[in-house]
Amino acid sequence: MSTMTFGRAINAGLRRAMENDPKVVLMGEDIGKLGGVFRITDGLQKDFGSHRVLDTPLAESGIMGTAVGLAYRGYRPVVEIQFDGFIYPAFDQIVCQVAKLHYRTQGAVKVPLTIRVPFGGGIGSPEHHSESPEAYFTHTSGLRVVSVSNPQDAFVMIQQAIASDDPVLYFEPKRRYHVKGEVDEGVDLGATSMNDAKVVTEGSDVTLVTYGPLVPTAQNAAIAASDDGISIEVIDLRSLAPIDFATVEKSVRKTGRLIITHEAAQSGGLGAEIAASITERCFYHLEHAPVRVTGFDIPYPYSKLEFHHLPDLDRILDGVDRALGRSNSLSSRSGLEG
Amino acid sequence: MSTMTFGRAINAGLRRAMENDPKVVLMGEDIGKLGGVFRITDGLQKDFGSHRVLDTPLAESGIMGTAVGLAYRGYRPVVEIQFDGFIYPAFDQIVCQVAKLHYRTQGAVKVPLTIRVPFGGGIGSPEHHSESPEAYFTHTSGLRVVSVSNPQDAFVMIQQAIASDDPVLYFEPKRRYHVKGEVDEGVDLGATSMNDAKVVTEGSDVTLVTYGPLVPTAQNAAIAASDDGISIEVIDLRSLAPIDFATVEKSVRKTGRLIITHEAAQSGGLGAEIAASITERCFYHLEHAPVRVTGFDIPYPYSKLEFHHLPDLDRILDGVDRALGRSNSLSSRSGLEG
Amino acid sequence: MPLNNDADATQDELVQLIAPNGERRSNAAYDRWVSDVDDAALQALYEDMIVIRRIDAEATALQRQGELALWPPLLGQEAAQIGSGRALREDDFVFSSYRENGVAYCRGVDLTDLLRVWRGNASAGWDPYAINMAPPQVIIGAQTLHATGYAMGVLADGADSVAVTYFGDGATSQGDVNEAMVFAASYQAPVIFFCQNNHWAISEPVGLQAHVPIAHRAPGFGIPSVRVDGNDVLACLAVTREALDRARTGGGPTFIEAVTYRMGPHTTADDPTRYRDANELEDWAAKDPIARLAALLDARGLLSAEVADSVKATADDVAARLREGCISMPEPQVLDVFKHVYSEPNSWLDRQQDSYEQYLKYFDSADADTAASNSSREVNR
Amino acid sequence: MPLNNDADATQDELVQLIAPNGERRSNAAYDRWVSDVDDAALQALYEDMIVIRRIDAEATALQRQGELALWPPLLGQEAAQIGSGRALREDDFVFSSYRENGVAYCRGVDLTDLLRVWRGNASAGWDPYAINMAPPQVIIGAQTLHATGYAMGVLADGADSVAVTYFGDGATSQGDVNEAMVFAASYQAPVIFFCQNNHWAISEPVGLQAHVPIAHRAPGFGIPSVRVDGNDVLACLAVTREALDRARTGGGPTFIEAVTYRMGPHTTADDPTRYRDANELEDWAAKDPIARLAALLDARGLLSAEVADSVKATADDVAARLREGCISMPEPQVLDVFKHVYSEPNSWLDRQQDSYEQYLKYFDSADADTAASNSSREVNR
Ligand SMILES: Cc1ncc(C[n+]2csc(CCOP(=O)(O)OP(=O)(O)O)c2C)c(N)n1
Ligand SMILES: Cc1ncc(C[n+]2csc(CCOP(=O)(O)OP(=O)(O)O)c2C)c(N)n1
Ligand SMILES: [Mg+2]
Ligand SMILES: [Mg+2]
Repeated sequence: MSTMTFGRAINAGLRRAMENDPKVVLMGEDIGKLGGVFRITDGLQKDFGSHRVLDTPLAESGIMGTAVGLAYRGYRPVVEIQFDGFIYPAFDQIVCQVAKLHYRTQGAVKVPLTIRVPFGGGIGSPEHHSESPEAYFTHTSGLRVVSVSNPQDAFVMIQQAIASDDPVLYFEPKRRYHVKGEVDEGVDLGATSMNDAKVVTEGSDVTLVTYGPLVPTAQNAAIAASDDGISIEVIDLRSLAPIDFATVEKSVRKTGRLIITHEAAQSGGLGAEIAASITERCFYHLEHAPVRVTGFDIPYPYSKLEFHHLPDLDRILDGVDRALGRSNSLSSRSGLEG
Repeated sequence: MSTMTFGRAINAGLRRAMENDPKVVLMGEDIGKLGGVFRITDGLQKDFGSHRVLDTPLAESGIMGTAVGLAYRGYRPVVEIQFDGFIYPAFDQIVCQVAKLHYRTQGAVKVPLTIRVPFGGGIGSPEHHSESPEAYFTHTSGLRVVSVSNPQDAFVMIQQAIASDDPVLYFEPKRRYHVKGEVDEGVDLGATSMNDAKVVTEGSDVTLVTYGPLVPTAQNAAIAASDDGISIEVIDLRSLAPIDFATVEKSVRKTGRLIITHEAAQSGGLGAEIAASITERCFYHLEHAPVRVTGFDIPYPYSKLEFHHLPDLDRILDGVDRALGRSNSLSSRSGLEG
Repeated sequence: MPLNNDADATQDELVQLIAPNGERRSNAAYDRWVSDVDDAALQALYEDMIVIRRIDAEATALQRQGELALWPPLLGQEAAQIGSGRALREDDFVFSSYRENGVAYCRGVDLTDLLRVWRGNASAGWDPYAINMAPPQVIIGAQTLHATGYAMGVLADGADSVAVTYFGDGATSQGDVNEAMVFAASYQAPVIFFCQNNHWAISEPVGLQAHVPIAHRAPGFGIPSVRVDGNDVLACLAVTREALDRARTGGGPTFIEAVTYRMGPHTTADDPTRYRDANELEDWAAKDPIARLAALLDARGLLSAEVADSVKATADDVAARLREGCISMPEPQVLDVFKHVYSEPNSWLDRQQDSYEQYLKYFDSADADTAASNSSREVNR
Repeated sequence: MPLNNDADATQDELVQLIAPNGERRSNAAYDRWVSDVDDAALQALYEDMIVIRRIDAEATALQRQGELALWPPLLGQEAAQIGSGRALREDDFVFSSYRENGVAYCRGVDLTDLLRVWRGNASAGWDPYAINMAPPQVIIGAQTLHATGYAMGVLADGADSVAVTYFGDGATSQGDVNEAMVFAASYQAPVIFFCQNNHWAISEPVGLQAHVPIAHRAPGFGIPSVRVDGNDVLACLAVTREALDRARTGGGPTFIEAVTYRMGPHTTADDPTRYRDANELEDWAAKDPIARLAALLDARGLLSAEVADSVKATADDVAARLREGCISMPEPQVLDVFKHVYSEPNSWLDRQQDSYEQYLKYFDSADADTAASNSSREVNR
């Protein structure tokens, strides 16, 4: 057990993966000498050499496409996308190649690619540096998508993602990089699966589902609500595609109420899929329609306004009140049932 | 009133828009002399000149990015993406520029772009020619997305899309291009809005929501079900972002049951958003969880198997049975409530 | 915004070893790369081209007869594909577009595998590792990056294999192709960019994509390039061998522009009479790649009736096997639709597959029960 | 896969009119483009560079003091930006990256507008049509296509304005920049590609992006190019004027590579000591763009104490106004967050805005009611 920051935990996980498998290579912009703009790859080029930690030309499609070629050749590339908003030039290679190659070749070609994406807002950055594009990828068949919320998971799941023979998008909540936590580096990687959701706070009145950067916020909401005598069960999804609906379903069968919170825009976001799937699975156990507390349907705003866009403790608690039929901001709204 | 094919109706709408506004220019691959691989722009270069109907180099990001530049200069570009699967190289320009420029510049720069996308399957084509990528765009704030299902709407809505000061993705169900219908070219464009959904078959037992290529299939399902004494109300969404939930809600308040069908993969598809939003809006009117009948979470398969992937009359009717609590394929499934 | 067509993208001098009339042209720089090509080898190249043209014709016929959904003919591009394809070593790896059936033939593809995609039975016709060739890439230009990445891997492995990527003149406009050149130059990857400039990208002439010869682009990225007569099989062999040698010996990437002509439609779904002149086709027919090698062989007395008959017999046999393989191709199984999306279990998809299996079962039994009422339901399929 | 750095992307000869020591070099091809630049004009260029360097320093200080969230310094690139920026006509249109604050200054930007983005008060600091310059583009290279499209529109309008796009050395690796050259060449659009090769893309040296001089790339697309000393304001003015003239008279696009150096960090968030040599910085300090113009002016007796004082006073005044504008910038309104996503009503977003307004109201009143219990809720914000 040692205490380390979130960012350091990913670094340690990458290092471990590189030690264990010489086919693991890292690629990205500024990840070598600089160690990445967030220093996640700090020291790795120095220790493993520039043939395993590649500073690439400034071209995301090029990075992704050459990573596919390296996969053809038996490598396990780990690609860093510098910021969420810079993944789109690689979208074609991800959707048409990374996601489909295994299916296309009936399993002959594996694409064990890991795509690391620092994502989410709250760090006071300009445009394109604070986005939450995960829903584009969870809707893309052939990809796996995970998001981590604490140093221990970060350490373990980066290794599980790299070990997976399927391509994995690994979303890192950049505003939590400096959060510290205990990390057990001796843990058995096979003891857990990155596919499983985790109940991080137990509760009985309402199920609050989230992932990545909002997990601590949700946990704080549970603490705050307990002052009001409300017991919130918080689930950290960890895997966003596929989602471990069995765990969510089990919780909702118990609580009868569901809230989902994420930073991404509401319409077509992951919250919709969770609400729809859980409604399908346990409609008769639901006491209230699933409630979504999310970012608005707007481009990510300039930083002076970003905390209006981002769900926070108060908005989540208002959503909890809504799910529980308690007085809330929309109580008086006409035409709204919930 | 005249009878014309779906494809011809779009052509007529484009022609009308070009006649009415000299700033309307068409751009795309092979749209000039060839008239497009589907001949939708047939004859337009001949009649309006190569300065208004541009055969472009083979580069979708280039097409989209130069269209943005033309919009800066006051033009209204109408871009043809040759097939759904070729829109991804332009994804970055669409998501980061087309969608955000108006917001970025606080309204100073308008991007009245129309992006025409022949989409969907069922035509026996190889990979990348049969996809339904609409959910990527409906989740992208700043864009409007519509899909047309019949020649009259095709004629009217292409003009409304071009007239809109917002960027519009206009999804054309390519397997319906040859379907004929009555088109009133004298119709008043202002009399309808492309934002409104339309009840295309009235019914009372269950609401069936769809758009684009599956509208005729849904209407046929309603006919078939009526033989069994089941009354299906079919709604053609027309606008996919935003969705006219008021119309859907009204119907579901009446029927108490909702089915959504689309060709795109289920997880994260538009069906999830519709199920979640309608559940939020009229939870206590629902007799059953919304049912989704969609494509599978797979890359679009090779054509010999495509009709398994695509929802058809039978799968829709099975979904209807499920929503009505009648005997259906999943009746005996354990762990499933609905 | 009319197109400026002043500059001609086809002006430059070409490497040519066999003139259109069949004369052997000596070339100080390139003769040495084909000095080992003896009479038998020349005859073999001839047979290859005849066979692949025959495959192309047979596949086109199969499409016309409804046995294939689509076919992208390579008619006219035989020399470019056979010349380059025959230069490769088994451990080289090819990343091509959809039109390189001649290259696949050189790689030793099973004939039936050539047709799977176009019959709608598969998204990739062959196991890439079986013939060291990736499946046809539909997304224009995407494969050039895969080749470059593969070549970076070869370099890291300390091997001397080469990645070869094929693409068209139109593809050179795509960002990916240009990024591939950036990466290839950056890492000095052993990759060959083999561009078949067949003068058309569906209905768009090459002049729309490029105002100067395409081969001029690579040097700006730091990549040597060569422009070759793409209808001259010997010249294509020579320039490819030179590029392979450079790549194997640490010299990095090479760009080859093979100037040729797409004599057929873009695919069997295309109608080129809508956009191109019959005269142009005639001009190029005079430079036919097979005719010119035939003329050379003939002049050297290497095309006896016996030889011609033997070649024809081979082509007939190949065509017959191709047709037989096409027609007897087994139908895919319904549940294949769910296979290989993931290599590990996936709860979302597994549930969907399970539901669909139940649906199929239910439907079968319902069918049996109420055949009459169901028949109405099937009308719309 | 180690990087091959053999070829040097900075080898070529540069257009230079003022040597690093301040000597005026005559140049047969380019002198005529600056023959009208008299003493007063030279002094004005000097003042521009001093002012913009001062703006840069002041903004950097504002960032250090917490008044700005971030700032991308242009230190060292003053000549490239002022030289090219001063060549433009009012009706030309600029599409730049985030670093072209010197160009924005030439366009007549309101000083406060320079800072809005970096203070977090806006995503675009100015109305593009007010100064004919698009807002800073963050997506590397994307703006080059916008410029090309704009130029296609100029051509269609029969106008003689020119679109000018600025981007870095790193940007040249992006597909978009290459596609922009394809389109510009295809349509012979009146666009200037102005690449400031400042030797670094964050921590990556230019040799990683290009193995031969960047200016060599354009001719392969059919676009004439020129390599200019980017620290020579007069040379930058001259080559830009030539390119503008070509564009205005139907000659199509030009690519300019201005070889310069980023003397500061990538942004105020960057620490260049992690990746670059102090020596390199020293070498470039000796080629400082302002020092060399000062030397020239001095040699000609144009830099009297009076002139220097006046320039300094102007810079002081600009800096004071910049600071004042920054500090007194009004805070954005909460509901601005919903504005201008669409230009027409949108039922989804309108509903969300309505809910949020209700939430804010509710929360305000709840705050008043139960200030104590809510305080705990706000901890996490
Ligand atoms: C990204 C993408 N855009 C568009 C298409 C549609 N398309 C298929 S082939 C083709 C023309 C290709 O021309 P070229 O590169 O010259 O190759 P050729 O067909 O001549 O061999 C086009 C536009 C595609 N397959 N992929
Ligand atoms: C598409 C994209 N990828 C990555 C980034 C992150 N990024 C911002 S600036 C930069 C370096 C740009 O270098 P260069 O083009 O030389 O311009 P300079 O900063 O030197 O002016 C990078 C990688 C980005 N903004 N956009
Ligand atoms: Mg071609
Ligand atoms: Mg730079």
